[in-house]
Amino acid sequence: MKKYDTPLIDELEKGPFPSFVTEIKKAAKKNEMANDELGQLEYSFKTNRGYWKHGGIVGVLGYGGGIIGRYSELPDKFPNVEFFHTVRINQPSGWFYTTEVLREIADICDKYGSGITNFHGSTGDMVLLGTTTANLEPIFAELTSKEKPAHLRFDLGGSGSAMRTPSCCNGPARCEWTNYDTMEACYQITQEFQDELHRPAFNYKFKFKFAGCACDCVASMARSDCSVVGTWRGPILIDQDAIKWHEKKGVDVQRDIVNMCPTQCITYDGKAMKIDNAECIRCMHCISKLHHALKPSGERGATICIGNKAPIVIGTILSHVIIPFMKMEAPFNELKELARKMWDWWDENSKPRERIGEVIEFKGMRSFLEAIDVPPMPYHVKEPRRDPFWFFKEEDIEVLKKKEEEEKKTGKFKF
Amino acid sequence: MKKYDTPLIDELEKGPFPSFVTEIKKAAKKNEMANDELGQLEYSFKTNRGYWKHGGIVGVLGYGGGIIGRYSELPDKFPNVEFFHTVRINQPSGWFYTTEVLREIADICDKYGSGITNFHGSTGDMVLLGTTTANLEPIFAELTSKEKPAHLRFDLGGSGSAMRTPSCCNGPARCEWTNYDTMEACYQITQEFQDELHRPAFNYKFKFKFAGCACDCVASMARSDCSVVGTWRGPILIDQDAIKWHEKKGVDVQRDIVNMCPTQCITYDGKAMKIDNAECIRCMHCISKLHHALKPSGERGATICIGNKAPIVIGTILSHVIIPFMKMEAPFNELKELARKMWDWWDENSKPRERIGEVIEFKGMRSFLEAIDVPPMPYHVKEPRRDPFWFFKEEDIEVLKKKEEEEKKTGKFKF
Amino acid sequence: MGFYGDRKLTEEECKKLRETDIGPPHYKHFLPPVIQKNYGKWKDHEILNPGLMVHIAESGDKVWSVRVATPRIIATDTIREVCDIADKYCGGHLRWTSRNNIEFLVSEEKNVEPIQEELKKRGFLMGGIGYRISNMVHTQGWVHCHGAATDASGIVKSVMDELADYFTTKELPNKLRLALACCPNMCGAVHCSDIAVVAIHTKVPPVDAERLRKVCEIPTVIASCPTRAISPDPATKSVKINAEKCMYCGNCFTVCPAIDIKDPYRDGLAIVIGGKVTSQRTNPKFSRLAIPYISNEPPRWPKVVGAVKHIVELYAKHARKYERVGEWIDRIGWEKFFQLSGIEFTYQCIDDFTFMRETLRNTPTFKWIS
Amino acid sequence: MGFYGDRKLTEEECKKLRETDIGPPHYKHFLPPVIQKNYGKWKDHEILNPGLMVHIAESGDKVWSVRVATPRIIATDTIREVCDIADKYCGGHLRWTSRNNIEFLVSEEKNVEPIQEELKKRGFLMGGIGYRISNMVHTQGWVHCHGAATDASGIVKSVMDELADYFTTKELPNKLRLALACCPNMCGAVHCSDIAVVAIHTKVPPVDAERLRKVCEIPTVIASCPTRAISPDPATKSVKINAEKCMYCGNCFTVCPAIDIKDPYRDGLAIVIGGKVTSQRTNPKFSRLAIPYISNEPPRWPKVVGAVKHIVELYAKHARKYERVGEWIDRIGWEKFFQLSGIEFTYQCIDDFTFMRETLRNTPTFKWIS
Ligand code: SRM
Ligand code: SRM
Ligand code: SRM
Ligand code: SRM
Ligand code: SF4
Ligand code: SF4
Ligand code: SF4
Ligand code: SF4
Ligand code: SF4
Ligand code: SF4
Ligand code: SF4
Ligand code: SF4
Repeated sequence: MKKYDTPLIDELEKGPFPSFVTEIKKAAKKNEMANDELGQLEYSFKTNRGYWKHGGIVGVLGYGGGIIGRYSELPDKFPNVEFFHTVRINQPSGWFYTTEVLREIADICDKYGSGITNFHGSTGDMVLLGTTTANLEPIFAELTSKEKPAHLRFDLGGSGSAMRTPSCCNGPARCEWTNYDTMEACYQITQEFQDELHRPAFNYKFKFKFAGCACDCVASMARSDCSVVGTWRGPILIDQDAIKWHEKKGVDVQRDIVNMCPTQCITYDGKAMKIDNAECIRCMHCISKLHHALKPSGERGATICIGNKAPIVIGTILSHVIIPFMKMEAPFNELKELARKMWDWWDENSKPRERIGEVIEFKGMRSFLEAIDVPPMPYHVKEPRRDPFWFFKEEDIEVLKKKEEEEKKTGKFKF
Repeated sequence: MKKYDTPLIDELEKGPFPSFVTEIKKAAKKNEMANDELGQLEYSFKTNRGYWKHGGIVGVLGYGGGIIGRYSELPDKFPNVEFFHTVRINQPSGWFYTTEVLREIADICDKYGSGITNFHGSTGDMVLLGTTTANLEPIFAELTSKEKPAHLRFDLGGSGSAMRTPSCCNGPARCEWTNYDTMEACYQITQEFQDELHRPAFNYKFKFKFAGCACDCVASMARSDCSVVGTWRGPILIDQDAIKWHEKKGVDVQRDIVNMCPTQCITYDGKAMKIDNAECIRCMHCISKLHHALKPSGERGATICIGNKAPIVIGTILSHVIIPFMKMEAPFNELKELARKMWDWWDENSKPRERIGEVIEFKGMRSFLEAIDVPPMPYHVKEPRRDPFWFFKEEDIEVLKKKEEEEKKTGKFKF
Repeated sequence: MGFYGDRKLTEEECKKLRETDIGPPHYKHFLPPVIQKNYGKWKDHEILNPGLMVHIAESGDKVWSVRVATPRIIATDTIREVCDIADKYCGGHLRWTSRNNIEFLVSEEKNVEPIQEELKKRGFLMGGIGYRISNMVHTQGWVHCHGAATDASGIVKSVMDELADYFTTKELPNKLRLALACCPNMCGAVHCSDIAVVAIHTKVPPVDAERLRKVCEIPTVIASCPTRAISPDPATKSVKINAEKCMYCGNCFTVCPAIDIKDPYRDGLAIVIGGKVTSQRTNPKFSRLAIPYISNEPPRWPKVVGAVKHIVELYAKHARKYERVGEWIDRIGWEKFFQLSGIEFTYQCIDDFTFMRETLRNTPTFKWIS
Repeated sequence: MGFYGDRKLTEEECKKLRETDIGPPHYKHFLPPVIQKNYGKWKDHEILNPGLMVHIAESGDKVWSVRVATPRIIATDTIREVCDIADKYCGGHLRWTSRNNIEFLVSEEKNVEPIQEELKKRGFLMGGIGYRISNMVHTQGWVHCHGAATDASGIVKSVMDELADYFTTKELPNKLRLALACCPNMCGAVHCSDIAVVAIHTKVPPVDAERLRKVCEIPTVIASCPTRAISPDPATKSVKINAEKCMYCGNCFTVCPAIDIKDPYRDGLAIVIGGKVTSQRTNPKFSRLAIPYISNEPPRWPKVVGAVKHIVELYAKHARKYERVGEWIDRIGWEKFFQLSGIEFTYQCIDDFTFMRETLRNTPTFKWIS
């Protein structure tokens, strides 16, 4: 096997933080692809440029996604990465594994790929970095093989204009604050929409992320078209002794908690803490900083926010509150139904490469809300509009005028 | 003279607040125009519609503005308002008058007009509501007559795509908080740019408003393309006894002053108030609520903000900070020079009916700042840009790369 | 009688006497002596009553200002009446404020009581100073403007009658600024007022094709539309308007009289709230939409008046000292405001134009109101 | 060895064995017994050291999580190594976090110390839990993406080496989230991170007209440009790009390989700061531009590293407890930040695109810094 000398990237084996170069070298010891990847990478470092071509469409039978085609611009120099596709494998909810399945994945990667992986891709998938077109089918067969026990059978993740691999925070598996079963919701949505996931039929990508509370440990508000964020409807229960415990540990309750509450709804007289729950916006600050001393209570569920996307090309959009409160109980029919309605509307109203958040901006919130049967609510806005320009449907004015006639009769205005 | 019966608008003579209907009737007693105005107004109330035509271009010799042409849509019904133009008369700084000049204006209005006035128009002018085309020249001659003593001679205000009549708060004439001479600045800018005021040569209107401090009693930030707002550079002087005096009068210093300071830079221990002046943003809250107890000190001048406009058609724009601090000393050459530079840039870069604030949005702040020789400063933004898309000029990158070479030599980074 | 008495100038005289570009007279001519003397040297002011304040100079001199409301539209005889009063008590000195009130400038303490007496006797309304409601900034309306979707002075009169106590006596947490505009051009301060009324058109304007061909430039008309709703109509050699896209701003009408935006049945009024101009405490704020449509109901617009009063009273009851309307609502949250006020939240309140991205709610943190 | 050992499946076998749309296995298969038992019934957690936390269930049961950093790109042998460790101490149970760290899930207290010993011995870096810096979210870079304006993993390694103490030991006022994207597509969390590096192109991309005619659809290419910089070029029957309007976003390149956005000399890096995702205390915040350009300097990008470190240290020194970077800067004001940091304020920092109106300063109230 060709031996590249790699003075530049060798620099990246120094230092305390684990080195990806060391990892690629590990793989390169026994894998030609990994070895040429190493060579091309050194060449990129030397020339200050990447050398990968546009992804051509490659994939496995019956799927339109899950594979990102990659080809080297320098096949003569680095023949073993002429084809260097990535395989996206849909991770299990919360990225929990047993060593058994990890070894299975590792073996498949070695057998058919470069021996280099991404644990995990930013969307959440396990990513096998680098394989040939010829090996795609075998990889897929081994991943999904009917002969294997259920827990060893994996499927591909999403790519292209499809539903993308959903992901979730570890929620109920290892967190006291979750307001719904993020893990199960992520699993069921993934299963329900296998077709949308594997066969790109949308105008652009659509991502789900499930977070159990406003901490948003899976960055759902900033990285998914549909951000499902856990919340509750009920008072925060207070364990006054536990607060003392935190004070002993050095927490300055007044400065660090009371003063930092966004709605100033906490009071603390040094003896007892009080919370005006009607004013609380459930931001999680006090709860997380005084862990185990404060606990949400009452009805649990999630706020559904829609429309986030990365900045390109008209600037970042964060997800907008659409459903203030949805009970999130398996089998999550309400959410599934919402998804279908959203997608129908999106489909009808978008051009290729338009994310749903963009389309909501182009078409206006009303068109979207009407399509999903949601009435306008103050929850939908931080503040009402600022300009004197807005639309009326013919019937709107008639309704308003009828209302006014009623008022004339009753003598009381309904604003 | 025809007697209209006006049951509807008569309703507006009832009630405690002074009535414009009563005013119009007063004039109507002896003026045919006013009488027909009354009639047409009643008709508007009855039919729920206005009956004025688009302003045709009328004016006085040598001017392109100052008159708003008005014609009734119903000349047969209301012959005396077939022509009903408004004459905008440039008010004196701060709207200070002597009874002598007011009587002079009133007489002219009676003689040639409807006897109805607007004191004042929203831009600041004295407005004579209603006259004929034929009377425009005589009105102008009497207003400006060379035979009259200086203090009785008035000129027209602005209209159309011109510099509009500047206005100012009463500042030094009757306010302890002004940071520069708003009255004199308003006067001199008006005099300096008489040509720009009377002969529309811009692509759209341009308004100046002068406020002596951040209270902004003339709504400059929200109602002028060039908002000149007084400010200072120096500590706020504190008279501790005066603060006690306010406390006696019932001011809760902690709650109403300290807690409401936007930067939380005030402390009060019940004995002495302290202000961390480096953190003060000069919002005027504490100073105005504790009048005479607190006083700005040090260098005085103004912050120049540019670009405000009404919402139509792309939404309201408030003025943006352009010159953080300008010494405002007569004859205000710095401001005059700035105005000329701004207008040149605006002229070159705009289409008809584009306000300067819109053009800054279309062309970008850099183009504007470079044209007026102002370097970029953090003062210009509430926060830096959010998206990864921005422009570089060829030379920018070269400059940055040179800087980096320097750094290599010195071994110190200059970020 | 004025300089030329009631003699009308002849054309020749006009040519001879007129002079252009003289600008306004210098304000110094009009300042009372006490102000001339203490110009720029004021030390303090005291609000003695809602219609009276005194400014004290470093020299110890004082000037008293007595403020009275006006309807802004005033007859020449009323100007003469206030002049008589100013002559009697103010050495002929008075001024107008930026909100169209008159301020009588009294230099001698002995005149302070008498002038207030006389103003009361003559039926002038004193007030507007301090933390209360001052005069309502407004526009031309049916009295004089071509685009007016309502009458301005009529609504202002109706609203101010109802709120007169807040002008003459009642206190509020802070100043409360009212404004009205008779069309979306918004000639005034509506877009940054505590509570404002803006008249709106709500119907796609019909196009008089024949007239349009004659009096308007088609490219200009097309360019005038912010939402690109206007396109050439080959059929009529004029333009057509896409009803889906038109939001009735009236800008096409402004540039072309052949497009008729005015509609007696559909024109109406919206209530926008929470704006401010001053930079005290918080940045200037825009007025935001509370009620998208109320029918035009001359002569006294009862529902508009009721809506404004309702919000004023909520503010008086709930705001903290020195909070402006917008500061109060921003603190409690708009969802709370709609709950407190019982005002129906409509689709129109959700921005779908310039500020959409900024005004939609992009955080799961909000207060429960249902 | 895996299910099929090293035997490669034949085409026939593949057809026979493969099954589509099975989705991922159910997570229950992978949860350690203690989590299965206490699923959804957790009561509390304690952070015992920067690399170790324990979660306590209502039942009293506990699970310890030992967190180690990874470079995200890992070789299969490394996967096997962590598996060996998990088998030895965790009954074969482990997980990855949303920031690409590994968490060993220990159910038996007796294993807590030994696993940390062994991890240290094997040279794993434990940490990232609590109020400090965790792993840096990043993207593909030169390792695998076609559009990359820099290498992702290389910069991340260089930055994290410099900041390793903040991962393993040092405390900060709150979590500090770092991210990197190798082009403006921003595959990751750059747009809402405390401190992030984004690779940018800075040159108008040259068009290979001949190739474009062959491989790209001209209308799609034209439509792809957010600033309408692209227009048809009749001369070449291809397209031309208006240099005035192009801001190098690379979107045209994404839809058409004949447009070459990559430029070794001009591609560079920008530092954006003050973003956050969580809705704690304040709404999610966007990262905002601090430094618009730093040259690409493999293998260790010293200036990028220096810039990030400089800002981390300012934050550590000046922020209040629990303030995130953006909360701190928004409190003191951006003008103060630029003063404190000595970072040069450039034209590029002034938005001239989507958020211009929202981000310009429209109040005369600000702090003096000069
Ligand atoms: C692999 C991954 C980055 C990584 O290193 O982890 C990735 C890689 C690519 N992304 Fe991404 N994106 C990845 C997560 C993201 C995320 C983050 C997320 O999902 O949480 C975003 C921002 C969130 C969002 O979706 O807005 C993201 C926003 C984009 C965009 C901009 C899309 C937009 O509408 O703004 C593009 C451009 C495009 O789609 O043409 C893009 C395009 C691409 C392409 C396909 C570019 C291309 O055409 O070749 C990259 C393929 C690289 C390769 O060689 O595999 N990628 N991409 C991530 C997917 C792995 C996985 O499946 O887990
Ligand atoms: C393991 C993980 C979830 C997962 O399923 O993988 C997780 C786990 C926890 N997070 Fe998180 N967060 C995780 C990613 C996040 C993210 C997402 C991200 O970084 O991309 C965020 C949003 C960050 C942002 O706003 O930009 C996040 C914002 C928080 C916060 C809010 C911090 C704040 O005040 O701004 C808390 C509360 C706290 O720490 O006080 C929190 C608290 C926690 C707690 C204490 C919750 C609990 O009781 O178990 C967990 C351990 C604390 C820790 O790591 O310090 N977690 N947490 C993620 C670990 C990533 C890592 O390897 O470091
Ligand atoms: C008279 C006055 C309203 C009043 O009752 O006081 C007025 C009246 C008109 N305004 Fe205005 N504007 C008046 C102050 C304003 C203000 C307030 C201010 O200046 O402080 C504004 C908002 C601030 C601004 O300039 O942005 C204002 C924004 C407009 C606009 C929108 C301009 C824009 O760029 O947004 C128009 C539409 C136009 O220019 O075509 C407009 C157009 C008009 C026209 C000329 C409409 C027309 O084409 O006929 C009105 C003539 C009415 C008439 O019959 O005289 N008027 N106009 C004010 C001028 C009197 C004076 O000179 O003192
Ligand atoms: C006379 C006038 C200036 C003029 O040249 O005409 C004026 C005069 C004074 N203003 Fe003003 N303001 C005047 C219009 C304004 C405006 C403009 C407007 O309303 O369109 C504003 C901005 C309003 C807004 O933000 O929307 C204004 C915001 C203030 C403030 C800030 C109030 C606040 O805390 O938000 C103060 C300070 C205070 O009152 O505490 C102030 C304070 C004052 C003081 C006390 C200044 C002084 O020491 O003389 C003056 C008398 C107080 C009063 O009226 O209560 N003045 N003041 C204007 C009277 C209008 C009227 O007839 O009511
Ligand atoms: S998002 Fe909430 S529930 Fe999920 S892991 Fe983070 S803190 Fe726990
Ligand atoms: S959750 Fe947030 S809003 Fe609610 S009380 Fe705690 S800190 Fe305040
Ligand atoms: S703006 Fe300032 S200086 Fe001018 S009148 Fe108002 S308070 Fe006085
Ligand atoms: S002027 Fe404003 S910012 Fe300055 S101390 Fe007073 S209240 Fe605070
Ligand atoms: S607001 Fe509209 S209708 Fe009223 S005066 Fe101004 S332009 Fe005319
Ligand atoms: S009213 Fe406004 S939106 Fe409607 S067509 Fe005319 S310009 Fe366009
Ligand atoms: S950020 Fe750009 S270059 Fe990097 S992986 Fe994503 S698309 Fe590729
Ligand atoms: S790089 Fe972006 S801005 Fe430049 S031409 Fe291509 S798409 Fe347009």
